[in-house]
Parts: sequence; structure tokens; C-alpha cells
Amino acid sequence: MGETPLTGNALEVRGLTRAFGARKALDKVDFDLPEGAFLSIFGPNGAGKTTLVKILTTLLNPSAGSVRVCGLDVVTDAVELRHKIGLISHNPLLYADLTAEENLLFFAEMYGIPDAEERVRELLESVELDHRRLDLTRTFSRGMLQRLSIARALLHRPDILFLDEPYSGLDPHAMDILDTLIAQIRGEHTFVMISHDLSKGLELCSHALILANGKVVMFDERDAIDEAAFRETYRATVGMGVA
Amino acid sequence: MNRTKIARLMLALGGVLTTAAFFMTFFWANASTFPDGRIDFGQKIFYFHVPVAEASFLVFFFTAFYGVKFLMTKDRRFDTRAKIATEVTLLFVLLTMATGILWTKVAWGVWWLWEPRLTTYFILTLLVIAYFVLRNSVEDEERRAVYASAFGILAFIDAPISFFITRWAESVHPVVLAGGEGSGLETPMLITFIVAQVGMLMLGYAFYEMRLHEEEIKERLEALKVTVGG
Amino acid sequence: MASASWRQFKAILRKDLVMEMRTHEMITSMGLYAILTMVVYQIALTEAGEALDVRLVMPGLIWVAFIFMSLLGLNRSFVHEKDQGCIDALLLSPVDRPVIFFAKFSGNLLFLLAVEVLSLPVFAFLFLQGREGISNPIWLLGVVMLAASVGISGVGTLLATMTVNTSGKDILLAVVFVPLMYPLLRAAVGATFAAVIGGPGSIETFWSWMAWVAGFDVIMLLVAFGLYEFVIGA
Amino acid sequence: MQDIYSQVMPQAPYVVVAYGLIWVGLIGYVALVFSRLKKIEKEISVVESAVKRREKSE
Repeated sequence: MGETPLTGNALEVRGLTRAFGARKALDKVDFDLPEGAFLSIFGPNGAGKTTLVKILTTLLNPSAGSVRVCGLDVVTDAVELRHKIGLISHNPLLYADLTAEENLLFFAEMYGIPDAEERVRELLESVELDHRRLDLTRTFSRGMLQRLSIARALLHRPDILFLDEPYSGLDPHAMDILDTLIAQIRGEHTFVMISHDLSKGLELCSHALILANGKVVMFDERDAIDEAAFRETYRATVGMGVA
Repeated sequence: MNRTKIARLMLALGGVLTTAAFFMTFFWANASTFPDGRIDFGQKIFYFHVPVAEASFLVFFFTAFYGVKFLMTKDRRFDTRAKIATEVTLLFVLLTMATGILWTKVAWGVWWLWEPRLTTYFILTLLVIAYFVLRNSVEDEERRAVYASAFGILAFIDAPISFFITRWAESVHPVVLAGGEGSGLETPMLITFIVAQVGMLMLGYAFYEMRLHEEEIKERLEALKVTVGG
Repeated sequence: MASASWRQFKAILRKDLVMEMRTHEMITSMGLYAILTMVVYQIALTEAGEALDVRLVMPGLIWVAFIFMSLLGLNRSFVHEKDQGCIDALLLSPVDRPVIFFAKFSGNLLFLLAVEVLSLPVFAFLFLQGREGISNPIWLLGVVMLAASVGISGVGTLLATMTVNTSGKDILLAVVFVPLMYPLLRAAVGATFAAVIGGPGSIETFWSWMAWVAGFDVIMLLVAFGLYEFVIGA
Repeated sequence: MQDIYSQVMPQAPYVVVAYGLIWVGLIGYVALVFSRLKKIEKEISVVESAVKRREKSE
């Protein structure tokens, strides 16, 4: 999609530390993720998952270490990098008092997308919301909001998509739709997903990472993982104190 | 000599100097008189009121200074310093207000007057209090530090306004040290004032260092607890 | 780059205007507040009766109304950004942080000015009938209102960005905002007084107060602008 | 002498209270900080010795 320098790696995280005083949200995190991979990040509350994603999406700066996303440094190339990342959160990140179309057009303006109206119409069709495009998103169900927020995240054709517990609060039907949508776009993007749901996270991923107390407890390819042992490791981290 | 020792020394010296100034005030400095020749005993308040006020401006400067440093480095230690500086400012500001109100009653016959210096200093007091109200209502530590730094910088803009207002606006507040006709002090008065001023600044520095020492121990304690817990 | 920032500025401002047109949240609450303030003023002034020349206290009274009114609007202005985490989506997009500051600031300024312009005639209608009007040209009032509102919105936008993330945000904004605004308000009341009462030398007095207002605007806007990037990223 | 007293006396209470407040404020603050310092130094020695004991037993 974008003209990413061909490092082959979508993520390169080196010695990433994020600390404030004695408290370390992330402590010397290291890993690489190849392009086109699907990474699931697991870990108990307070393990540093959200901090990690915030740093990868340029919302927070690292205290130490270097982080490259799509070959771009998250600190020095932040503005350029933002063109290449999309975020789907459990929060819809949409304005309740704007219509579906206005929401997307607003973000299209922010990204400077050419032929914005065309692109917005195309996306609304693909998430099957074109019939509701003139309705305020205030009136939308949870599932519809999530679909619209996927459309918002895909607007600028990002190279890498971040999913922050996208399944939480969805009913089974909405979950199915989200599954289908992810499957459709799977080939074109790199994915990074935070998940509480082990089965779901393992089912989708190509790489898995467990964080606890800001440290990487485990990072491996899906194929190399023995599921029973993985579940055991994960369970052990939940017992680790939330510092 | 380490910082703690310097701080203890400063505390002792500051204590000696302020105590000396206290005795000089009553037994050495010339009695100030009204134009009609009566003794102005209330003027004695000046020897401590003004040093505390000047010290409060100076310490408040460090709130803004460390606020800027914190925002540039995001190093928590600078936020701690800014917080302590503001705390010492609060102490000094309250003492200035208390002595000021008493002097106002003696000199002007009322407890309070909405005149420029008093008003702006009152605003400064509110700003220093607001700084702590703001700190207390932010949950996240880093966010608290950022907001407090930003507010400290904004609030400090009011300090020079309060300091210089007696020179700019029509104010009945005396301008003793600015020179000009009718101002100025006789030598024993000036020396007493300077001793009190120096002592007060030393005390301010000592307070600051002592509190910093306390905060550093607290941080070490926190770090230890994290390692033990992990 | 500059054209991209301009486009983003317009987009954010337009979005805020569209949402305000739809919900009337800020304008209605601020407008109602202004009317209610006047009712309270009536109570406060009633015993003084005809003996009191309302024109002497009017400059102070309108700025009391405006400052508290602006608090109401500023508190609202970041709530919908926060509601569904929209601020994160905004920060994720390739926009320079100062652009967000200027867009939100412009929106707040427009809403504040709109309510000020609407409530001033009501004030005059309720309190100044049968009395002497405004002595100096009325556009002088416009100058003070515009200049002081710039300062109010500028610092207010920065502080509201902070207080929206705190517990007890409504009261906290007042606690940090009103003392910071003191120099500006003092000068604004001085200028308004000079404009309303008139008399010899009043025009000079007006402009010397306006110099204070302008100085405050410049200093505070620069500082607020410089601090915004840190505050919104926190 | 009598004359001086009659001039000074009405102003004296305010001056006394002013200096009283200053001394109470300054000394009170020092006392407060020192007492807190003592407490926290005690606490840290407790934690430190606990850490040492653990390190030994490991």
C-alpha cells in the first residue's frame, strides 16, 4: 500500500522502557514483527498492554529505547507515521452528534484523503451501513458503531491496524460481523491486537506475546506455540501482582 | 559536604539570622515616626513582612522554572521540585498575608483594603492554592505532573504583576525599597531588614532541601516496595 | 504542510459548529445562564432603587456574567471530545497539536462572542431604560468584548483541556481559571467603564486599559499555545 | 517614657501577633517536616532490612 522502506519488519521494538519515577509501565521490551503478521498481545490488567499500543501509535513517547513502526521512528517521524496506522478500539472514537457520513468525512479531512466522498461511500457500503449514513451515530447500536469505527480506521488505507480489545461489549452477532470484516482485510494489513480472550486471540494470530509487569514473558510464532503450555504461562502471569 | 548537611547548616544559620533580626528590630533599629512625631511602632512588622513576601516571589519562580524543566525532560524529579517549591511558596504567602493584614489594620485602620498590591497578592494566594487543588484532582501521576507544570508557569505570570503593581498603578501600598523621594531607610533599619531578608531566604532554601530530602526518601521507599513486590 | 493544517483547522471548527447547531448545548446553557444572572442582579440591586446609577456598576456586572458564562461553555467544549474517546482519534490523525488548539479556541471564541452580543442588548433593555445611555461610541464596547474574549477563550481552552481529565472538573475549572483571569478582567472592566461613563479623557483611559488587555492577550496566548502540545498529549 | 508607652501600646498587640504568627508558622513547618522525616526514615529502614533478609534467604 504505502511506500514503506522494505525492512521486512512492521514493528521493531528495542529496549523499550516507559517509566515515571520508580514505576515502570514497560521494562526493556524487545521484539520484531514481520509485515503482514497478526500479533496478539495478552496480559493481566496493568501489564502495560495499553501503554505499549499507545507508544506504537505515537500517542505516548518512550522513556528509553527505540521503536520503529513500518520503518518509521515513533518519535521523530510521528506525523508521517500517523498516515500509516489505524486504530480500532473498544471505544468507538466517533462523534455521537454527527451522522455516520459526517464522521467519516471529518476524519477524511484530517487525513487529507483525495476524493473523500467517493471513499466514504465505498467504505460505508463495505461495512453495510450505507442505508444509515444520514443518521446520527448516537442512534446506532454497539455493533453498528463498531462497524463504523472499522470504516474510520480504514479510511486512509493504513499499513498497520491496531485493535484494542475490539470484541469487548459486542453481542455474538456483531462479533461474527467483526470476524468477517477482519478476515476480508487480513491479507492487506499487519495487525496488532490487545485481547483478554485467549481463545479468540490465539485463533486469529500469527504471533503471540504475553506481557506482565511491563516485561515480555513470552513472544513466539503461533505455530511454535503449544496451546496448553501457553495457557499455563498466561494463567501464571495473572497471579503476578499488579505493580 | 552533601546537600543534606548544607541544608541543616542553612537552617541553623537562617534561624540565627532571623532571630538576630528579630532582636535588632526591637532593640536597635531606629523607631520610625509619623510626620507629626509620634512613634510608628506598627512599622516593626515591616522587617519580617517584606522579607517573607520577597522570598515568596523568589521561591514561586522555581515553581515555573522546574515546571519548564519538567515539560522539557519529563523527568519526575523536576515535578517533585516544582511541587516542593510551591509548597514553600504557600507557607510564605500565608505568612505574608497574615502579617500584611495586621499591618494594614495598624497603618490604615482597616483589616483589608482592595488596593492593587493587596488584591494581586490575594490573587497570587488563590493561584498557589489552586495549584494544589489541581494536583489533587488528577489521578494519573504523569498527567498530574504535566498539568501542574503548565499551571505553575501560567500562574507565575501573575507574580511579577503583583510585584511591580505598586510601581505601575496608583497604590497606597508603600514602596520602601524602590528609591525615589521620601523612601529609603536609615542604616540600622536597612541592616536589620537585610539580615532578616537573608535569613528568610536561607530558611526558604533549607525548607526546600528538607522537603526534597523527604520526597527522595519516599521515592526510594516506593522503588524498594516495587522490587520487593515484584 | 501549511495548507494541510488550514484544511484540518477548518474541519475541526466546522465539526464543532455543526454539532453545536444540532444540539444547541453551549449556546442555550450560556444564554440561559446570562438571563438568570440578570434576574439575580435585579434582586441584588433592587433595594438600592433609583438612588443607584446602574451605569456605575454595569461594566462590572456584565463581566461577571460573561466570565461565569464562559466557564459553562468551556466546560462543555471538551466533553464530546472525551465522551467516546474521540480525542484519541483526533490525536492519532496526522495533525499538528497547535492546529487543534487554534480550532478549539476559535470555536469557543465564536460561541462566547455570540452569547455576549445577544445578552448585551437584553441587559441594556432591562437595566438602562430611562437612564442615560452609553456615553462614548458603542463600537468601543465591541472592541473590549472582542479583545477580552480572545484572552478568555485562549487560556480557557488550555485549562478546559486539562480539567476535562480531572475529577470534579466543573468546579476545578473555576478554581484555576478565575484567578488567572484577574488581570484581564480588571482591565476589561476598566475599559468598559471608560466607554460607558465617558467624560473628558475617557477615551485615553479606555485605550490605556485596552493596552493591558492586549498585552495580557499576547502573553497568555503565546504561553497557552506553547503549553498546549504538552497538555493535550498527557 | 510614659509618653512613648502611650504611643506604642495601642499598636503593640498587632505587632506581637504578627511576630507570633511568623514564628509559629516557621517553627511549626520545620517541626512538621522533621517529624515526617523521622517516621519515613524508620519505615525505610524496616523495608530495607526486609529486603536484605530476603536476599540472604534466596
